[in-house]
Amino acid sequence: MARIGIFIDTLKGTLPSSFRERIRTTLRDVPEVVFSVEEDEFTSETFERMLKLLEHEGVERVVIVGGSPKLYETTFQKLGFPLPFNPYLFTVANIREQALWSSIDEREASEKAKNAVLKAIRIASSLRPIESQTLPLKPEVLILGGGISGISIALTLARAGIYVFLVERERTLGGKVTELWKFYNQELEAKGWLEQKILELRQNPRISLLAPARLKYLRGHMGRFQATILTDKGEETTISPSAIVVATGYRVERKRGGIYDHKRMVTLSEMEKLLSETNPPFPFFEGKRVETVTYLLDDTNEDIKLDSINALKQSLLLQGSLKCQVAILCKEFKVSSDRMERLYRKARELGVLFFKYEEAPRFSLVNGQIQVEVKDTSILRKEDQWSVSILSDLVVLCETFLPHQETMELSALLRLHLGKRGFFMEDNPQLLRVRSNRRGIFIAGGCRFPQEISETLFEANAVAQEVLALLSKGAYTYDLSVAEVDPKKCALCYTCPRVCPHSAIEVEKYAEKNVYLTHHVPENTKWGAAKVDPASCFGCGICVGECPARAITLRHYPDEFIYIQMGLDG
Amino acid sequence: MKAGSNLEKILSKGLFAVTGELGPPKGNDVSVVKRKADLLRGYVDAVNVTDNQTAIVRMSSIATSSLLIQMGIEPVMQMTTRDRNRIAIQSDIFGATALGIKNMLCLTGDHHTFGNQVDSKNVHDLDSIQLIDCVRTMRDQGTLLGGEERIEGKIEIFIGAAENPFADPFEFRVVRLAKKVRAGVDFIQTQCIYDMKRFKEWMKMVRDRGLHEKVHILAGVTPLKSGGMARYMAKNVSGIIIPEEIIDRIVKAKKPAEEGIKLCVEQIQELKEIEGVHGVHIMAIEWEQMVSQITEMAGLLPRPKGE
Amino acid sequence: MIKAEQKPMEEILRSIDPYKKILLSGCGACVTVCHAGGEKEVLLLASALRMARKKIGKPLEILEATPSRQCEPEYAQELSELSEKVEAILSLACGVGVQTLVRFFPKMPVLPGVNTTFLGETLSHGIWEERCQACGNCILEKTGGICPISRCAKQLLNGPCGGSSKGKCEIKKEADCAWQLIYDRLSSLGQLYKLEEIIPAKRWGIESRDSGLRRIIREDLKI
Amino acid sequence: MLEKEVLIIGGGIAGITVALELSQFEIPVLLIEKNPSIGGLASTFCCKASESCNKCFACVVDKRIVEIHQKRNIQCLTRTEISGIRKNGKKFEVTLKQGRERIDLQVPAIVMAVGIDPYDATQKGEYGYGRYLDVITAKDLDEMLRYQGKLVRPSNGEFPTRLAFFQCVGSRDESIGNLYCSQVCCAYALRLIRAIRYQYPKVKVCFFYMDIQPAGPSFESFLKSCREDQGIRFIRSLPSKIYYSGASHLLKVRVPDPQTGEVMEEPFELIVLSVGMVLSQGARSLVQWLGLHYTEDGFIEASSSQEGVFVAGACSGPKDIDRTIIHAKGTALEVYQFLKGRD
Amino acid sequence: MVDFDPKIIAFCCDQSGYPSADMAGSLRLNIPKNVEMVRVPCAGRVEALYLLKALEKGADGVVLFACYEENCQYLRGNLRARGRLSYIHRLMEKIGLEKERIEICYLATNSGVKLVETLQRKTEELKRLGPNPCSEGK
Repeated sequence: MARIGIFIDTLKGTLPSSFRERIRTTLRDVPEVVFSVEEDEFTSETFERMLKLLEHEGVERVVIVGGSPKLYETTFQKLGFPLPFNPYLFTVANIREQALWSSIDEREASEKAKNAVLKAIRIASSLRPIESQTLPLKPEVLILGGGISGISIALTLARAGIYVFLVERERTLGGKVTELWKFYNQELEAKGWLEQKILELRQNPRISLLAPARLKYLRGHMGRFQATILTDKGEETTISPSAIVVATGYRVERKRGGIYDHKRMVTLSEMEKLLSETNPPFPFFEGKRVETVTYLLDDTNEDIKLDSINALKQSLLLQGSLKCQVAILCKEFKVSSDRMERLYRKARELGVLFFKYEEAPRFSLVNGQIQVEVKDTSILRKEDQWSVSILSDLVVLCETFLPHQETMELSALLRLHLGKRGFFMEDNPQLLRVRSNRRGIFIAGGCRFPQEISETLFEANAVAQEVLALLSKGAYTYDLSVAEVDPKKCALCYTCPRVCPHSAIEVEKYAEKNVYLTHHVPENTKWGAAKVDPASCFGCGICVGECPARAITLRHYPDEFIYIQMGLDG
Repeated sequence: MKAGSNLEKILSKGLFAVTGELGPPKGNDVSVVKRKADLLRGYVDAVNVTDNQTAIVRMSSIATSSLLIQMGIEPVMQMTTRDRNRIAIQSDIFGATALGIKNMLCLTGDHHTFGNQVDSKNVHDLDSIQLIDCVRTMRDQGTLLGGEERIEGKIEIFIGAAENPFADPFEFRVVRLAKKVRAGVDFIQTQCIYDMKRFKEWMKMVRDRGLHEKVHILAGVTPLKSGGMARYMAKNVSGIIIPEEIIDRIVKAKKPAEEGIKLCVEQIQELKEIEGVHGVHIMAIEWEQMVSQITEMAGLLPRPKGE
Repeated sequence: MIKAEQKPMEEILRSIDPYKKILLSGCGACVTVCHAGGEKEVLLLASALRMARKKIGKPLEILEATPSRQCEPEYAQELSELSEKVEAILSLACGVGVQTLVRFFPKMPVLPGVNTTFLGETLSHGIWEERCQACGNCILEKTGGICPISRCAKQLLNGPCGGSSKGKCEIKKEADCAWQLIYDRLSSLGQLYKLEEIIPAKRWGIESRDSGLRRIIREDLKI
Repeated sequence: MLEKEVLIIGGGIAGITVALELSQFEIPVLLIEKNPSIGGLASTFCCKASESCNKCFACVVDKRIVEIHQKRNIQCLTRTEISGIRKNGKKFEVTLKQGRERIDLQVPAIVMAVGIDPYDATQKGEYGYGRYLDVITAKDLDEMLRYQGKLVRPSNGEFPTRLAFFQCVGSRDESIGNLYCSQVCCAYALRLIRAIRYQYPKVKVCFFYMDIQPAGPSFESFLKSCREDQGIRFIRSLPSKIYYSGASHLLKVRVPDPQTGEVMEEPFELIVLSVGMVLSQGARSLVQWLGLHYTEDGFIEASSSQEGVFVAGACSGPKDIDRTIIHAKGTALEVYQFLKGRD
Repeated sequence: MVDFDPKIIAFCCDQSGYPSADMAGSLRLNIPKNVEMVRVPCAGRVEALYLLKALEKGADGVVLFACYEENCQYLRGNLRARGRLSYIHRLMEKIGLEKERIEICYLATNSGVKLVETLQRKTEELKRLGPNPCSEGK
């Protein structure tokens, strides 16, 4: 029979003594309880006293009767746990939040508390120690994608002493920034800024650039990834990075068909090229002077601010020094980036016209120019809302932002989840915009959500910080509070690798010793079975419920604990 | 001469053949057969007798065909591989030829889930091509399927099959026809035609392979009674393509029935000019009375006597 | 793998109505893979049956066991000492497992808990589709690896029927026409010539189940 | 004299994130907060989910507050203010005031994460915030939903059925000199409306706005579902004045009728002002001590001139919670590189 | 039967259900006394078997608290839980148990008020439905 020690936390005296008295009476007639001691506060001194008491009484299991388990988990981790004692041999009976405070009267409170304490004792008697393991992490990172995110992360990590493999599909680096002419909020030439960064990257000894090349296979888990890279000359190199950053960017597609193919219909990126041309300097378009330019925004995607930023930057130049008349048609003008409101007011002072529409405007060709009719919803009277029509030399369209074609294939290769519109990473706040669903793989930049460069650089820094935090200590220590597959019962039905949200389970032909399953399986037995990678497992237990052969157990949370908490003997 | 049937004589003389179609009653009321037969007598060279069409239980094709013989009309007995295994098929052919039936159409048949006996077990021991091969072996080699058993008596039958140029994959349809020809089919009756362009394309591919000399092709037509019928057939009957303009023409017509007949006659005239089409097969199911008017307006009368 | 689906609950309840104590046995192979008869389903069904019988006042006692397989004599015998304590066995194994138990428990009623449906492939997790009829003489070589006998509604051996349109079978709009798949597959392999050759009538009576009970005997293996 | 590697001023989500990320580098951190508990403005937000999560990140803040207590090398001091900072040589000497006690601290790096205050709506006199009890700010509504869990009119405790939301109160407004968009209030207000409409389907809402600003990857589908919701009326004009009629105890607002375009008066039982962001006033003295500069919009210039001084979170410019966390992670990286570069 | 006190088992996901229960406690809201709070790492940890075993062994109702969609710490836990619940509901219909006895309710970390309201509503509902006819204890 397990010997259990009880520590009653008076929570700085807030638990009324009568309430604690009733707890002690119930404890008296429980055979397993060896001693029950009251503590006012858990400090490092209380730990020394506790340790001496535990050794003296020869007690292996401890129940803390007090507040919420979350409170004790935090204080124990903060105070540095009494090391010889395995942290998983502690359990908590929550008699403050879920008994004392959540009851209408004293009687109900003590009844709930008694029930909680008895359950905690029964759980305590079947607690099992959980060891912790350390996974060495070489300071090596694989970055997929040589756009602005990939470059800035590579530079940051290389400066911090991490060896970086940068794999880029195209021959040149820079991605979308190569098409950028000027920044919207800094007087800086984009090309020079990018050239300087690429130069610095090529010279850095800790960055090995593989371009044009692509990832062919990926096997293994964090710390032991095996990535096979295929270069354009057909050679295959295999590297073993400890972490991977996906920064493959996005692609844009232009509206086609009918009047949209007309040469006077240009896209924002084409307009950017026109503006940066020197001979003949804009505003001459095919030999003729451009008088009026119309921007059509929010036609394709309404939650990306990039279009409004580029449109405003270009129209300030067109209306200002180039003396053209600019009209901007939009559903909602996006000013929610820094200094955009000031630029928006400056544009209006210069004479740029803004119209708000809901129904798509109508285009027609009138002697060489494009006539744009739009129903301006900001005009109050309904009848004359259709009165606005603009004859313009150039109409600038916004493009649709889409994930690259290979995203589907790459996500299958890396076993990553995709969001609703096919971009990487579902829109789940718990991923904090940088983490993927697998441990050790991070996502940065436009391949998650196309944004303006300053936002993308912030995100790149955040990803660099996550990678550095992971690799700076050279090892990843983790508790074996993970799932474990019993190879004898596994029917090899592939349910768990499909269902595991973190892709931490694989069916192994020879699941040699199933990592930590020691007691009833003879040494180095060769079995075909599903195997959980302990470092990548988050301990959520989803696979346990899905396994048709009930072959998986969660080591720190077996069925028994749940049946005991349900108040039914399982 | 393979069977000496009236249809065979007309076709072998190179004349333009006309065949009709008759659905046996959902019971044993012989007067229904008589009524429909009288409507067709003299206007067509031979009358197809369907075999439990769309898997709806009707009087058997053999019985109806022999009734037609007694009424002086030459039947074309249809036989599907859905309901009978090879034993039943060969014994039915013995019986049919004994009763004087000289034409036969080998079909796979509609799936039983379309009919009124959905729980039945479908047989499909043979498929249509294997059925053609089996009948040809009985006729030319005088043995049963498998080749050893000598047949007491002589099997004389003019073998036909169906073909649907409008089903997918289109390029394969000619290959399937070639397989049927190699299996020994003598004449072909196609699915009802509305998409003339696609039918002409198909005929061109047939001619490229020289199949039009090896087999007599009869083009199938069905007069449309109403716009509703047109839309129903276009949507529900798979393997039939009715172009929009034809549906609109029928729907917008003041008298859709007459318009349907007029369209059918125009189609027949157009089909006559196509090289390789040796006849027309008028499928006026439950509208047999219009066959006389159609053949008359299309100038197909009087029908030659196949001496 | 063999794919199966659990029988409707009313049917199971009716079949075990006369008994007060039964052995509910799952099988660790095919029915586990298709989530029809593994240990998880055994425990779920056991709990549901006890509750159903408790509700109508006829409590039912259930022993649960899930051997690795039920189609091997030795595994079936694993259940023998449990079977002495019960009046009937409800087996969630496929048809093979049920009948193996019958051989070893002659005086014990053995009731099926699942409907064995087909030999199938997993399209995606939780979706299975029929692939093989076990017809005894495989013609996959002739059709580019797609079987018309199990995937064509009319089991045609010589090309699509007249009802195949836009690649779909006329009988079930959501099902692909097997011969369209064969045609596409052979054209991608550049072996369309295989469609020209007539596949002769299949010897159903000799090869397939129509020849009556079939048995495979390997003299070299016999003990 | 206390010795620490980094001092983080401000216990909001920005300060917490910098502290958490630095603790992963085993860097001892001191976090000070002037309020009695840490979590800042974001820890008073309620959950704004309707059928599914609307990505307001409030629960992420709650989780991170719990996480911070678990870290060994983070020391939190609440109810603490700074009374003076002097720089000598490489280190800063900081004197902290906790109630009556005085603590002296020497620290090589300081992170400014003082965050923002919601714009004081009383300054917009014509909206009558402070005078009429039923005119509240979005922050008040949030706290009401979080702590009381039900929607009531502050004046008489009844259940309001007609609500109005005024956007851009205190931002994009030349008259008070706030020439910037606070970037978050549109999404914040719409999420509140969706949550309320989901929980109380009888409530009808009028949403007065200039331009709806997006937030995050699935905002387009979120906005579409808001537009399809019959109970929400989108009106693209900001009323200038709120009238209170004592008789009917209702607030009246002049609104253009969408069909005819004439202006008519519409009664509301509760009006919520989506207030913008301004730099928290406690920051004035700190900026001066640390030699930082202001941006045009009155926030703190992020690229600091002084060695060892860093800025994190919304005090360097309006941000919603997820971009604050990302910005704070970037700052934590800069602090780590600065400390590592030093030795 | 008004005096009948329905026994409810509440599976609380450690990311949303349990912290909300703690928050309800700190807000001094009354959690009905006949509720057994079961702490699980994630709603996805709750097997279909536990739901049935709960009813079989004497509970009158079960509430499964999971995170809102697209807010699950483990990304798929709440969706798998919902799938298992629909399987159990089909099973319960067949054996004559009302589907309302087992319910899934979505919460976030800070929805203490919603948790308590759901439990109170559930208690009333179960009072109307009456005791569990199939449980062993009775």
